[in-house]
Amino acid sequence: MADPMRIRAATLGDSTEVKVLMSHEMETGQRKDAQGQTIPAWFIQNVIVTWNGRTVLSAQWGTAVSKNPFLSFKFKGGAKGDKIAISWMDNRGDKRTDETVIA
Amino acid sequence: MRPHASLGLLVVTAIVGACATVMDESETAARAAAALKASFRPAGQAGLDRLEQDETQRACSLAAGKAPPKDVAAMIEQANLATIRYPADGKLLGDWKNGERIAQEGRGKQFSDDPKGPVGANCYACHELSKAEVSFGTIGPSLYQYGKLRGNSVDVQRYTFGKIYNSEAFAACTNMPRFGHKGILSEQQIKDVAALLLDPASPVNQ
Amino acid sequence: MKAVRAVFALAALAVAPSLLAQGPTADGIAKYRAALQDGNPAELWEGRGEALWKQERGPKQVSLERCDLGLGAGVVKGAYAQLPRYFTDADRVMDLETRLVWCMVTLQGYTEADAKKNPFGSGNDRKSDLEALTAYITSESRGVKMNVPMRHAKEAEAYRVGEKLFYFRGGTHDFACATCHSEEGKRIRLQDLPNLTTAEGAQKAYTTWPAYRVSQGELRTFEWRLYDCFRQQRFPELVFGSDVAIALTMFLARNANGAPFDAPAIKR
Amino acid sequence: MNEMRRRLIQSGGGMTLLGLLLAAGWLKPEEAQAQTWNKAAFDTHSLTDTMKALGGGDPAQSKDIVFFQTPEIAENGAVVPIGVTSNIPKTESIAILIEKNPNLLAAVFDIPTGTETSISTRVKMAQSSNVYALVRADGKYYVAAKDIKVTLGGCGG
Repeated sequence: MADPMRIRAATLGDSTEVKVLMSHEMETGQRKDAQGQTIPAWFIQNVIVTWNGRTVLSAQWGTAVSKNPFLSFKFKGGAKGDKIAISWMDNRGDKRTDETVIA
Repeated sequence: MRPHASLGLLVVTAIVGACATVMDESETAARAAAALKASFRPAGQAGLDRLEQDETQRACSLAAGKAPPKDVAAMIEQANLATIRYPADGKLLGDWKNGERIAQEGRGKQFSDDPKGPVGANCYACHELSKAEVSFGTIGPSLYQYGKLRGNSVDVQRYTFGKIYNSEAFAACTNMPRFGHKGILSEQQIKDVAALLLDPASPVNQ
Repeated sequence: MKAVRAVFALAALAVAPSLLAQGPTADGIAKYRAALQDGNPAELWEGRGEALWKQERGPKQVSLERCDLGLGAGVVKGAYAQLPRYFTDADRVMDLETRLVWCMVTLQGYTEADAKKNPFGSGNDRKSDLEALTAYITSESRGVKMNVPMRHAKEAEAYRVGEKLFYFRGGTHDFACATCHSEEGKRIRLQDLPNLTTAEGAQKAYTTWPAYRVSQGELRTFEWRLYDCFRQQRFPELVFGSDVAIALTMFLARNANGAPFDAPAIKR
Repeated sequence: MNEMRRRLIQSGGGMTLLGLLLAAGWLKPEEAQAQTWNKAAFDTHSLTDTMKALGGGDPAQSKDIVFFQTPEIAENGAVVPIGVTSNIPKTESIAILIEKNPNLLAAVFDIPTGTETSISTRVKMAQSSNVYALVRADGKYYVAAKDIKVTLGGCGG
């Protein structure tokens, strides 16, 4: 089970800034272990960010996104106390959803 | 090795003797030695013998980051100069291209390194050499245009080979490893690094 | 021999000044480091560590919340800024990691071997609880001024031994801590090296560990920093929580006194 | 997946419908995601192939795509911060491509109306390379490039 994400969401004027850190190996599939065996690719493929249930960003990722991914963006209309939910799913089908409220 | 054997004693009297708190100092040293013994375990190719200091290491540790007294420095240099073995074939320069690879290679002798894997000199960790490599350190002086500035005479070649072989022969308590004396690099590797520094075709001299 | 000496003298004079040491490369790296500050994955460790601290675990199924880190049972805030220190119950100077092991043994009932079996994690399959706990506890000293005590004789002794060890040369390469860390403004490759013999250098270095190492994708503690320095010094393996680790930590932490603690950080 | 869901997703084509379905609570986010990973594009190994797979065969160079918080030199290729802002009206998506990576495509961000057309993330770079930001706006494609140098780290770790 992956560790919880760390999500920050804060309003700045009329826009809300969302910053998230995710705990994930983001293994490229190009590396070899000590025995010379290729370590299989294991990475987040999809990310969806919703604000009170409405999608404000969706992303498709490849193996080149860094380990323990970071993502930041802004959207308009958010207000203090609104719910931000972020979900990811990786190529093994593991998934995780975490929520926060806008500060 | 006679010069080395007497070196330790001389240094102890020269440095420790000058301290006001001799008892305190020697007690601290004893505790530090005990701590070292109890705090490491052998791993990979690095055994506990690596904590056993030779006289040069002991003398330079006592100097505690400062230049050792002149007479001590002279003894250290003399003892180390005697260890340098110049190539039997008289050829002091090898292939600068191999030298560049050795200069870039940071692996070797760490407990995490494959004992059969490459052993480099990691020159770029501390020195600027070729202009093409912008990721270089500054613990040692820039060696860019090393040969261009000094020429390529036999004397320069001998000094260069010797400096790589045993740097303590020329500057007591230098930060630079003794690549030949401590068996880090082979004779051929030292020749190759010397060529990187001195070969007119080497990128170092462009 | 004379010729060799003469050449050496000449060589010393002819050292070319380094032009690339400053300028665009250094600027670029500074920008890179600045860009990393916004979003430090160390937070992921802090979160896990806080949960571990509060979780009832071990054979005795109790949390670590009654662990005394030096400021009284359960006090986390500011504790790291006053470590290492002498603990009467253990009759020993301890750094944070050693103290955590102590609490895991005495409070939670783990064996010492179990408590320290994975000090430095790697990847998802071998996450280190000690690193996570250290991330959490150190984060609770962010902004607190370093104030490592030297009241007890054993604290003073640890400091002196640490200083001695700092200058200890050994191994195949004759390296000591001092080889890389006793001059101003030096680098290995492009990595700036703090001069740990000055208060300013020790402060800058010590207050920015633990750190998330982007090169490894892992959070690393100060014990790891020492462990890996010795590896690169070509020494044998430093034992976790050993006297050398604690004495050197004491020497550096104490030298950092007066500066606000500012970690977990993010580094190359 | 049930037939109803399959038809809904196929008929709608893309994120707009998915967004609606998510908003309506019809699909949970993690269920919707599996449908939208562009394997063909992520598997490409050349710039032209990647652009083509993303639908942007021959994008126009644009000065309205700006990199921010993106260094010229990365001290470590494992983590290279990349920020991209598109000032092109009706920007719908931003993709990040790294020319000299084994697989060029790093990420695609679909940006619904109401979200600022600016994202910041971190990518791995195998070596020094051009990094491209490919923007789709009002169905058309635009591109901007930035050269990023990746240096060696310290003494091995």
